[in-house]
Amino acid sequence: MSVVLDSSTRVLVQGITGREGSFWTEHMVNYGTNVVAGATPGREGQEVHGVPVFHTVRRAAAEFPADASLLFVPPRFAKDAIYEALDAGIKTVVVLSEGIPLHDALQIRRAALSEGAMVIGGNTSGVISTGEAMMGFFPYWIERVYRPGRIGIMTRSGSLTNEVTAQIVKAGFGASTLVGVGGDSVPLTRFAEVLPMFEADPETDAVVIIGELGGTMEEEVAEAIEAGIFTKPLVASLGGRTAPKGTKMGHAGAIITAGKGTVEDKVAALTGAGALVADRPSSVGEMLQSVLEKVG
Amino acid sequence: MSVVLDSSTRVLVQGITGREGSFWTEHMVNYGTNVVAGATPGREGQEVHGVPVFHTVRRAAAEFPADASLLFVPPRFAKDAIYEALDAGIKTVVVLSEGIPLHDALQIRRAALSEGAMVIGGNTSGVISTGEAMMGFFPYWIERVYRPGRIGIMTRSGSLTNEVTAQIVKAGFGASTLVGVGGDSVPLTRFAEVLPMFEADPETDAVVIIGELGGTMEEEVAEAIEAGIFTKPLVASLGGRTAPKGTKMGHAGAIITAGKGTVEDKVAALTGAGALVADRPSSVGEMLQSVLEKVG
Amino acid sequence: MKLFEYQAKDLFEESDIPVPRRSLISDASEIDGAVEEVGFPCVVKAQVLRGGRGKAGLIQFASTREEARTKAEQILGSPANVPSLLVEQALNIDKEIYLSITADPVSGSALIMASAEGGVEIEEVARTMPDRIIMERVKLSEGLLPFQARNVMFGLGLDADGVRTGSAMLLNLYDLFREYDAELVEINPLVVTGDGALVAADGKVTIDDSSLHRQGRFTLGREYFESDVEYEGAMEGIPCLKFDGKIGLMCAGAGLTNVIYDLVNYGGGSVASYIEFGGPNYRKAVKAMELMMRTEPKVVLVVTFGTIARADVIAEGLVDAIEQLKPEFPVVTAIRGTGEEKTQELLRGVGLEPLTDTEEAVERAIELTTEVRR
Amino acid sequence: MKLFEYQAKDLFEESDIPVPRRSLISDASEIDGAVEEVGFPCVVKAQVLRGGRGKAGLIQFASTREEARTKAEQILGSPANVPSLLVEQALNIDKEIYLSITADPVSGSALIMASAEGGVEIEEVARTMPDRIIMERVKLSEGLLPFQARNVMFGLGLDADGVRTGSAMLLNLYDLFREYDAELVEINPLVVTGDGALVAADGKVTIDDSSLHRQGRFTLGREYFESDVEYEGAMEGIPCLKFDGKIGLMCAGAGLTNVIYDLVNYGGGSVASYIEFGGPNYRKAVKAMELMMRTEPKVVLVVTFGTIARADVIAEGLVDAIEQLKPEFPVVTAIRGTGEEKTQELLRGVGLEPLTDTEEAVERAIELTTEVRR
Repeated sequence: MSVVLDSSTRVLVQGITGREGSFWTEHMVNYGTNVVAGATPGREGQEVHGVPVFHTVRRAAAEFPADASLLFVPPRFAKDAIYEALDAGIKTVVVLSEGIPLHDALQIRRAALSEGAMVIGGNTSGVISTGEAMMGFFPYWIERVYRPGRIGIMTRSGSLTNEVTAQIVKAGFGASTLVGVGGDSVPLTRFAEVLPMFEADPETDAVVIIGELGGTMEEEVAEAIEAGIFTKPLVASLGGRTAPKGTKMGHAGAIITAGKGTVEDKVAALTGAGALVADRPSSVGEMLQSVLEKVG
Repeated sequence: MSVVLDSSTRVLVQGITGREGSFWTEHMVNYGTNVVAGATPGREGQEVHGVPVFHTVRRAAAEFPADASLLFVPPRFAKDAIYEALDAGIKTVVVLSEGIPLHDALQIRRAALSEGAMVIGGNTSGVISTGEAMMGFFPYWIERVYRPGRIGIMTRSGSLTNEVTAQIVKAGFGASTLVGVGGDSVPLTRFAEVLPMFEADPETDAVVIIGELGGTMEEEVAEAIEAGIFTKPLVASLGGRTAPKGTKMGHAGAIITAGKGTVEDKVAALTGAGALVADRPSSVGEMLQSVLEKVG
Repeated sequence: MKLFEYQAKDLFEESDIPVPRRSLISDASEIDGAVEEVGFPCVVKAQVLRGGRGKAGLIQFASTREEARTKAEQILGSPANVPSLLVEQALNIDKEIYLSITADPVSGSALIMASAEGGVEIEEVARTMPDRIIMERVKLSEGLLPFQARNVMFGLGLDADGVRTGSAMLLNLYDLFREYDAELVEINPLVVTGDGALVAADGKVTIDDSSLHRQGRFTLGREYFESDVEYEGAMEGIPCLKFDGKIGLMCAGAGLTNVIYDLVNYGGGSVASYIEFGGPNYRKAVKAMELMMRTEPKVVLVVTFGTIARADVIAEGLVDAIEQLKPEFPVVTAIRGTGEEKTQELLRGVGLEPLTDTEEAVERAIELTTEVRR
Repeated sequence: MKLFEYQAKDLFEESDIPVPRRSLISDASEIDGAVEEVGFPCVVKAQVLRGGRGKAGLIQFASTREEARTKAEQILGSPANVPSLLVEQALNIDKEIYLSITADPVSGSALIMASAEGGVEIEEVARTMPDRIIMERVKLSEGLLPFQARNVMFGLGLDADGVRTGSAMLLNLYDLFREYDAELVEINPLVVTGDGALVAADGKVTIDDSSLHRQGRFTLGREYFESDVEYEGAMEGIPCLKFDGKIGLMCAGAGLTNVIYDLVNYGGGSVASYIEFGGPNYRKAVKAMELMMRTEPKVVLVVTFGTIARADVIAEGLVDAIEQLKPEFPVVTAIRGTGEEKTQELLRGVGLEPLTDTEEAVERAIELTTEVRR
């Protein structure tokens, strides 16, 4: 069906009364997302598009237990809000904020690992299970990007995701779930941690990862394939082959540190593990066609 | 046979080269304890009574894996030393130091809980499985106190323990294992956490707890009995019935805070759960005789 | 180490926790300057460490200069040992909240307790309205997070503004708890004033004794103790307590001492004092006996059963002390542990009967107080 | 935010991390005072943020006043943009150690890396002698514990004294890492001097850009940037990079930009500059275009595929910018997302061809540079 969330997932929205929170809550509800409650300190008793608002996550969860929480909060408050969600026992958290302080991100990741929770983000559009539910901001109305289908997608990027997904759709496929792990140098959930969910999902035939230079997330995917943790076809679209070393092209994740994370490394690891690597978005569709014909 | 440690338990001694560390290491080795290595920064290459010394726990454990660590360190360094043992994967730690700072103790307890480790102490003589092995300082040569037997003993005290144990021996019994959880207000391991080990030990017929006013450890023992976690006979020796409220008679654990932990509360909880409560050491022996005759 | 109210409030003020205008005086002659600073109505509060000041008449309101002076003289002149007075602005009270941070030994965390039923002892609230106590546990490694502070403040029923200022205040109080290695920080009552401000009307801070090596700011002085002998004992590192009875206890360890204390009381005896004679103090017999003599017991009872503290070393010290100080009261001993044979010899050498049974020793001590009484 | 060496060393000194005697000058005329302070032999080091200073001749030794002056003039006068020089005591080097603290995104901890093979780049050590790198992970919630510092220092093969001073130094370095929200603190080399002291001979500190709101001490100035336009972009919150090629990229997001950069290079084109045109900047088209014009591209390529950034809003901004600023270079667009119909209308209104295929747009841009070249 989908991973991370589906139409039955009970979603809480933290920061629901803000401009963005309220705008996208309406879209999420319209899309079919089961938004059960919202939290904004001082706003208990209000409603946002029919969703009841509470002062705190704990008070919201007491009346409307939630499986997942979506955060619309400024980055400097992300840690507090995420800890609040974890404290209330919520095991799936999506944080969209760009600019979470690095040391906060390290602590959040550590806390999530020790709580056995999955915090997805920051600096992401979120997660969408096409045709079912979404947590985040996706222009789902653009059909040539958000067509339901059987390809699991994971991405570190925003605009590039639409670019690649449009190519996937053009090739005749669609997305089961698209997980934006985000473009920060400390993604709170890593590609390889989502991969087992796609492996277990009977409605996902193959996975596309949209990666780039920097970090080691793509190498970890290669390891997961080598270890037999992931066995479905996988296509990687990797940008940054020709990027000048040491420059930050936009966000923090895309920088090569300590000699790790060059695109060459990633390509070698992934192709070594049997994955296909596209050097441009338009190749992704063709590659999917080639592997899914083989499979099907 | 015994709980926490026996003659096969591989014991590391941190602070082994100090005066106390070296003195008691000799006694431990003589008693039959399997002391495999010691650690004192800067002393690698030395030996203490035949036990090789390493700079760090990690280096010691690399050559001589240990199951348990005993600490002879000043209280202000206890946290660092305990974390070092936990970091090396050691799951049983005994810390004797009196005067571990309260906030350090809270952090140690939390860390141990999250690592699934048992840190016993501080402010204790340690743990002795009579006739087998000991971690700590016990005058095991005093036979009218340290006779091997089938009674599990847990205590918050030092001198009082000898007083009570002498009564147990006088009544014809002996100890399987004696666990000194220590007299601090934050015992790093609590009575109720050791209890399941005594329950599972086929060589322990009954348990004696040596408690006192303050804290809620005795009440937790009563809860464990009520919950069916502990089913063997249990005798509690409790001091402090007539103690004037709010005074600290020696150590920090023995103070009544926030209306909890009066001896009356403890007596009510324990007798309510079916345990026997002695108001003086000499009654402990008689009570054991009464319950073990019934059982046997 | 318990701090005085005025010290707690100084710490609060430094930590941006609102406190009333106040002035500390140690003599009634300073009252005019104090009320000038503070204004009327004001409260005159004895700076003593024991509780129950209200009931004991050690907190008094005053509306005029004359009244303030009278009250100040009255409190300073009371039989209670009052080293100083805090003269404080009286608050316009709308609500009274209880707020504290202490250690939770079970979970290994700091425990915030709060209740909208402030102004009374938390034990009382715990007994009568346990569900009116809000608890929030804080992992020291993570620190208090703002959401937890909000949980507490919304739980107290404060409005959005109250939650904002209350949360900020609680975060500050937590920092103080951590910075000063506190065992307890307590504000009771935390007053919500008529215009919605939060003000700490009282303050308790207890610093963990095991952390004093890294808490240099406050040093124990005579004013922290009820008696000279307790103060001098503390200065020597010898815990010491003075009671009203007849038998002086020199015992090793809290556990054993509590039991002996019970046994004395069970047997109809009474305790004059307790001098810790175990742990690091077992070699300090002469000093301990000196302190003991100043508590004027009728009989002294020495009970030990040592591990590190060897029985013979203790006996040696005791014999030394008796020979040097020649106390007039009888000494009953039950000194057990390593070196018992030598112990018994040593004790017999100064004419003491070396008992080995604790209860027998307690009985003997009680008998002797009765004999002495006759 | 990368700090200059001299700033890093000031932080080290404040944190009790030993550093050489040193003096900062911005003009060769100040060299006499500097060497007076520092002594001989000394090192004259260009204060620039890019690496490879040694190879580029931007670090020079001097044994005399004359030599020092010559070297200073030489470095300040070099084509590299050198705003200042650090004149420093030359150390008596016994060993060179590598030591750094950075973030480990996988475990969510701080990562200490150390190697006895200091003085070279850690990437080099990682490639050739990976087992000579000591790693120690630190949970930020627990902080660096002394035993971990000792693990590192014993691992480096220091003697007991070296371990003591080295551990204390590492604990200080960790505090600095935390206090300044650092992405990286690095000492390479950490020199063990002939008499066994540890001295930080170089220093790198990078503050996390997302934490600058709580790190007020350092403010970005022109000297932190390679060009005026990058500096001005940063001041406007518009990331901006200048290269040597022909096509100016106005793209949304790092991911897409990296791909476009690749596609341009694949097709034989070259990039003149990159101006971020997504995220919070999609409404700043006029300013972005102004900056773009100063990077003197032959063609500008605008590629976006927005989520929050609506295509029509971007197009509106771009049209505005073109009308106001009337750039002379051709503009190629592939602006996709919400409001595409309106977008296309708007673009056609100013004579632009609204492409929707990225690769087509890239090809068109490359073609145009070729045409322009002819």
